[in-house]
Amino acid sequence: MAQMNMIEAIRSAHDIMMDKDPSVVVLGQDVGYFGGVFRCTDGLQRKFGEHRVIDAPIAEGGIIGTAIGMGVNGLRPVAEIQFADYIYPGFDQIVSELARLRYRSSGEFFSPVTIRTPCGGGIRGGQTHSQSPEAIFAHVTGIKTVMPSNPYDAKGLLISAIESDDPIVFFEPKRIYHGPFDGDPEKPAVSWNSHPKGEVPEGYYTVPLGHADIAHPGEELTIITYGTLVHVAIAATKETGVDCEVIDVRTLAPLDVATLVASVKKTGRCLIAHEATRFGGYGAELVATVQKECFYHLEAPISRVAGWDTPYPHAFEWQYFPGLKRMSAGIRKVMEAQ
Amino acid sequence: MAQMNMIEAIRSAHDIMMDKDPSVVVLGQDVGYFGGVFRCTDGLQRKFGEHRVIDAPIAEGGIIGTAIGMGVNGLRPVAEIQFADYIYPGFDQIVSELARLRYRSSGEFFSPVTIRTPCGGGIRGGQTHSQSPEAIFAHVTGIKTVMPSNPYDAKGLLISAIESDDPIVFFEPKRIYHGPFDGDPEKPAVSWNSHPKGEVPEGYYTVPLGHADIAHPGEELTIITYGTLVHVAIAATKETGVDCEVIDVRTLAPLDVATLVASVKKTGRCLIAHEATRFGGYGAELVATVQKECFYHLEAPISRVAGWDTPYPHAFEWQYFPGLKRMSAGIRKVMEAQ
Amino acid sequence: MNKKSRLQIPRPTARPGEKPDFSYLDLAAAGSVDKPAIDARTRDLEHLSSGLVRVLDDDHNAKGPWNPGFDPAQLQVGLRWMLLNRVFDERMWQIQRQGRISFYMQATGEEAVSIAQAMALRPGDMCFPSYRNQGLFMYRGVTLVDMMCQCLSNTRDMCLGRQLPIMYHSKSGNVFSISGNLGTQYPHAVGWAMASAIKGEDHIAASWVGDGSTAEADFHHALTFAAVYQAPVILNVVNNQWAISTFQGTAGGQRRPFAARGLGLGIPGIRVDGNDLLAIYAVTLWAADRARRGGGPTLIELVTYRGGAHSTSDDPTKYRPKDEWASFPLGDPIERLKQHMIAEGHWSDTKHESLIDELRTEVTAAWKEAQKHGTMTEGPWLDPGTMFEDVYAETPNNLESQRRRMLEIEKGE
Amino acid sequence: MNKKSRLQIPRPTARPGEKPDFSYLDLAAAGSVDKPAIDARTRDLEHLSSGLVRVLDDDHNAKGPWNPGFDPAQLQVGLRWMLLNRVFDERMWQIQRQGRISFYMQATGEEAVSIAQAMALRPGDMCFPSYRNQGLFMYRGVTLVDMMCQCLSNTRDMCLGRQLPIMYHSKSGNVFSISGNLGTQYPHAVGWAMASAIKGEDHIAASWVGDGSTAEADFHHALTFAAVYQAPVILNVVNNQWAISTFQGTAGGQRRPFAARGLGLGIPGIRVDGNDLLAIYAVTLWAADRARRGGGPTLIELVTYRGGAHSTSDDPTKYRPKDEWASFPLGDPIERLKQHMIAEGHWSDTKHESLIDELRTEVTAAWKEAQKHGTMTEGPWLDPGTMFEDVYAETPNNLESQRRRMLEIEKGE
Ligand SMILES: Cc1ncc(C[n+]2csc(CCOP(=O)(O)OP(=O)(O)O)c2C)c(N)n1
Ligand SMILES: Cc1ncc(C[n+]2csc(CCOP(=O)(O)OP(=O)(O)O)c2C)c(N)n1
Ligand SMILES: [Mg+2]
Ligand SMILES: [Mg+2]
Repeated sequence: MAQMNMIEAIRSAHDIMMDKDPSVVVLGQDVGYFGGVFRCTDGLQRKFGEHRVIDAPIAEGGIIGTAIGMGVNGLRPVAEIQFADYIYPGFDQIVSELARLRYRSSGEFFSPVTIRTPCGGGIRGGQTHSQSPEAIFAHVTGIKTVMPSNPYDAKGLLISAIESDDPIVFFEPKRIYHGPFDGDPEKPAVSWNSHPKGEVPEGYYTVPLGHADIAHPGEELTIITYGTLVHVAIAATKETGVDCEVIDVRTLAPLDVATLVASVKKTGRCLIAHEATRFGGYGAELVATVQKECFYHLEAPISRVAGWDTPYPHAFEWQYFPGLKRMSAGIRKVMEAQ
Repeated sequence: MAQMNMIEAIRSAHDIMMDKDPSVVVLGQDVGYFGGVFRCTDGLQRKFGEHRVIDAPIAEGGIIGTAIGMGVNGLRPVAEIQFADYIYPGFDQIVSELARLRYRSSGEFFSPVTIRTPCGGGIRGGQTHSQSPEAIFAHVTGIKTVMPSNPYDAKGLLISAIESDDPIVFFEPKRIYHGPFDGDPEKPAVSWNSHPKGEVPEGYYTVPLGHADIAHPGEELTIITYGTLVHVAIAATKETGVDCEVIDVRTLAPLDVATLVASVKKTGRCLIAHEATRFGGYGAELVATVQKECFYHLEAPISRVAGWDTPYPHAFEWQYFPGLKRMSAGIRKVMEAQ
Repeated sequence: MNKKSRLQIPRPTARPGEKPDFSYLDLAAAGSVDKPAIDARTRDLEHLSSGLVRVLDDDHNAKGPWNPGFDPAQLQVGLRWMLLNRVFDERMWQIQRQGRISFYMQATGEEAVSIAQAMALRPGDMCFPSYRNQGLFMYRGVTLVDMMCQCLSNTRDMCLGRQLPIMYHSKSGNVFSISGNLGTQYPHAVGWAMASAIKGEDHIAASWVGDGSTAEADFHHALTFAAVYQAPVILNVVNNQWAISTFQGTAGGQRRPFAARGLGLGIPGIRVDGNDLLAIYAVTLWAADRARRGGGPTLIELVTYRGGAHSTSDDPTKYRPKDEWASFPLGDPIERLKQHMIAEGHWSDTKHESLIDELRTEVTAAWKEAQKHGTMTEGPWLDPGTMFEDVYAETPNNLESQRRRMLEIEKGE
Repeated sequence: MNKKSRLQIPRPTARPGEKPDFSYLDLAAAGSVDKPAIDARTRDLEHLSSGLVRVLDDDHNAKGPWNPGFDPAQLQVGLRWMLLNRVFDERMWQIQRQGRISFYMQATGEEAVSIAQAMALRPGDMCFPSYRNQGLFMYRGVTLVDMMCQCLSNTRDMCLGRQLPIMYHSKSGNVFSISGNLGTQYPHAVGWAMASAIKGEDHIAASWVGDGSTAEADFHHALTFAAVYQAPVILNVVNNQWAISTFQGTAGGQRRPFAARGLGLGIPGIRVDGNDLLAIYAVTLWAADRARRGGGPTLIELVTYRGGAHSTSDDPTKYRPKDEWASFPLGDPIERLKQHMIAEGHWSDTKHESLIDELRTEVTAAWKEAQKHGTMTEGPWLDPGTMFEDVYAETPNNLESQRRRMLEIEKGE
């Protein structure tokens, strides 16, 4: 076991898979010689050569489009999109091609591309370096949408993603690359060093896709969330003194309904949280699923804590970010409801 | 008053607005000389000239990108994307530029582009001529998302959209271009001729954005839907004999919450229906909103009737399409629940 | 707005009711364009993008440095497959008109493109076609019955009913799955070719788009990546003058030939008579050899004419002169090859007619056979439950339960 | 995979620790490129895309047909604004390093681009800048205080706190709002120019992207639409050799100059010394005149060097030689203009130093003033409630209630 932050864990997943499987190749902007603007691919080109770790032109559509072709020719491409905010120029290739290739060719062709991309705010990135567009991908059938919340899961899920024959969009909440974040920007930064989920095996292991994790067990209220907000939810549990069960969805699609439902049936109350814009966000699907399955167990309306329905404003990052205050207020509200 | 089908109504909206406001221009693939593959712009180039009705290259991103620039320079562009399935290459320009221009420039710049695009299945179009991607747009703040279900609304809403200083994505359910459709493909086609909503004033009028319509009043169950399924819902009301209130959302974002909530508080039961893929679909937001606002009035879980979580298969169009059978089954299920 | 618009609007030379006018087409005499060595420097190839490589001249002789010197057997192969393509298209068009399939698209007038290029490529080379490349599938071994079954969405449909007619694929034939979205296959071909290079293999990739589709982003991405990594790929632009109702000038074709589109990235472009099987074959072989030896991508513009409607949903008399095809200066690829073979002395009208008869019989037989696997109105039927498969490698729970629900509803439960 | 990869990977000529090597840059002597008439046919302009228009020679004289013949006052204007740009950048960089703004990007070494082009355009012409065009905003009347307040996201921030530092806009100055998404402004400029033509006005548009950004789809869309409709627009590629850590070869710059990218669409390209204020001015004026008279778009490649880090988040010593800029054969635009003015006899080192002092004082004063409107740590503060405005023309109900909720939570309710 080693102590790793999320960046190191992600790098390690690449390293192990590239060692294990010569068909794994990496491409993206600045990923090669430089090792990526967040350093997630640092050292890989030195080790595996510039034919397997490829600096790409600034064309997200081209990166994804060529990655699809590589996948069809037997490679297992891992493509980095520098920020999730810049994935949209590749959207057509993802939706119309990557997601539907297996289906439309009745399984004859497929392309096992993994698309990694840092998402979320909290780093003063302003509206074009802070977005969380996961809802848009979770709605697209044929791809799997993943978002880890800690180094252990990041590595294990990324290895699963690279090994999967399905296309994966793998979101990395950049606010917690270096340490967990409880949602209070005033507090000093914490590192993954002292966090149990910062303990990461150096070798190969997987965390299976399609399984949610109970990040914090509890009895009174279920908080369903993912990414950075997992840590905020746990902190709010402590702050409010409410015995919350915090569920980390991890794989957004396909969704592990059973784990959510079991928890809400037990607690009778449910709060859903994400950083993305609320309206039409992924949380809506969680509400819809939970209310359907747990209707007769619910003692209060399911509430959502989410980003406001505005772009992510640079100066009001902490007013926009659903931090500790909003999470705690959300918990109290669901608990007060009769 | 004239009898118009939806195509004629849409054409009339263009015609009136181009007459009224010389800054209105139309661009898109095949929209000019030919009048559009669905004929929605037929005759406009003859009347207004090829400088105002412009045949564009096959580049949805370019059409939307240049339309934005035209809008910034004082024009009011109406861009046609030939099929909603082909809007994705323009997605980045919509999300990153059109939707956020006003915000990021604190109101100094904006571009009043209306993007029209036919959506939905039921015409044997297969997976790339049948999609309903409205959820993806409704989640993007800064644009308004609209989908009419009949000629009267189509014309009135389109005029509102063209006049609006906000960017609009205007979905046209192509299955009902020529007539309403009750969801049973075995029945003979019906035209708008004999339908009250096919009565359309020839002149200028508007249907305001942001207002849902009660398409069919009822007391026992609220069906919230839009587009083609409005007609299926009304037919299912008759078929099941359940006294359903059918609400046509019309403007998907921003959503007219008050109308939905009032209805569900009255009926105590709610079914949500759309043609798009269920998972993460727009219906999820409707469920989330209604359950939150009407929790204490709900006598049964809110149900969704929607497209399956697969691409739209050519041969199984009628198994995929949430038609009369599925809608009726959905109604019965919600009515049976205690 | 009182002032007069100064926007320049491209216009076709003739509209319905007007006399067809192809004066805008830059032509060249057969044999007049030189054939550089395949390792020529890119900058020495620029002129090929504005010339027009032709082998068959007006007197039906094969001429010049690009003449591949086909023997009679090779000529027969070319003619046979082009004819089969045409006969098949004619029949399927009819069948659609009878309401027995939902949709169809012909390659009428453009058959030389797919057939000549399929002949020039090796079986291990991968093709990324557009919807007008049915000839590639035929030549590469997909049976007529299989193609018809795809169009019928029946129990033998290779797509299991999921795709519109004509959206074929062939894994064993190395022809990629056709997409409804224009141009998306272009970067796939480049990525496939990059992978081939990475693996140290000498297979190349080839892809096709129409003149109109060159405006899409994927065209640019493909060219950029191909140029940057010198991918072993052939990028073909089939300039059939029309994109539904929009003529090629709206994609910029009036300014410079499409073959020139890659010059700014250092990609050599060759403009070739798209109705001349021999010229296309030679140019493709040249580009394939160049790519195989590490010379990187070539962009080939095939100048041809869309002889029929865009698709069964289209009515071209609304936007172009009815008789435009007849005036097209590069003629009909089948007729031209036939006349050449007659001129060469080993073909005749009679032989030609009997070949057509033979192929018609073949197509008729295939249609009979295909229908046994189901039609739009009669069984056997595909199991609708299959629509939930292949969304993912393994069908997840939510899709399994949707499948059950769907089958219940179908049974009226 | 046993075989050796044949993929070709572009490589910069020098990495950290290696000797800078600009041998790859095709240069040309000042005055050596001809200046065609503005109504010259496009095909007669092709050579301009591979040449290098230069006016200032190594002995600091202005030479050749492109010499705009600036009088001393004009030279002063050019120098002053370039210097102001540099002095401003230096100060803002420092300020970011002190943690007083969150982010910054310099135009160091590229100042001639914005200043020369701003001088050549008319006030009614619309600019669609990239993030390295701060000089355009300065020249077009945005005050230093306003620019600083934007970087501070304070109460006077033109963006109301919504954008990262440097993402300025100026409606009155006709400079468009900067986007974080690379290249998106390019089709906007073309659309704006099309609208100008449609309205019969003679304003033109201009836009800027970096070498790396040419790979994006929007570049292709802009060129295609500009070519098809002959939009009155100037499309600039600022080739500063780097795109963060990626050198211009990865965008295809090693194969052909970026100025050649439009040739295949019939768009003339001019490659110009991007560190030569006089050459840039002349080329821009030429392209602007051509566009205004209906001659359509021009693509200008400005060959320069990114003298500093990509942004305050970047460390270029990780990927390029430390002293690369010092070896750049086209030098520093400010130094070159200064030497020219000295050579012309109306400038001196002393005058230069005192101008710098003057500008520093101006910047210092502006910074003092700017901070009065709020800093990151001290008030006054922008009202966070404003974050719900301008999402739409009118704020809808859901945003109003979110605003109320946000304010409640802020107040601890
Ligand atoms: C992304 C996308 N946009 C629009 C369409 C609709 N469409 C189908 S074919 C076609 C014309 C294509 O013309 P061209 O590329 O010249 O090919 P051709 O049909 O002439 O072979 C259009 C606009 C589409 N299929 N995909
Ligand atoms: C669509 C998009 N992709 C990626 C990025 C991240 N990014 C910001 S600047 C940059 C490099 C741009 O290089 P270039 O175009 O040469 O401009 P320069 O910085 O040299 O002026 C990248 C990759 C972005 N902002 N937008
Ligand atoms: Mg065509
Ligand atoms: Mg650069």
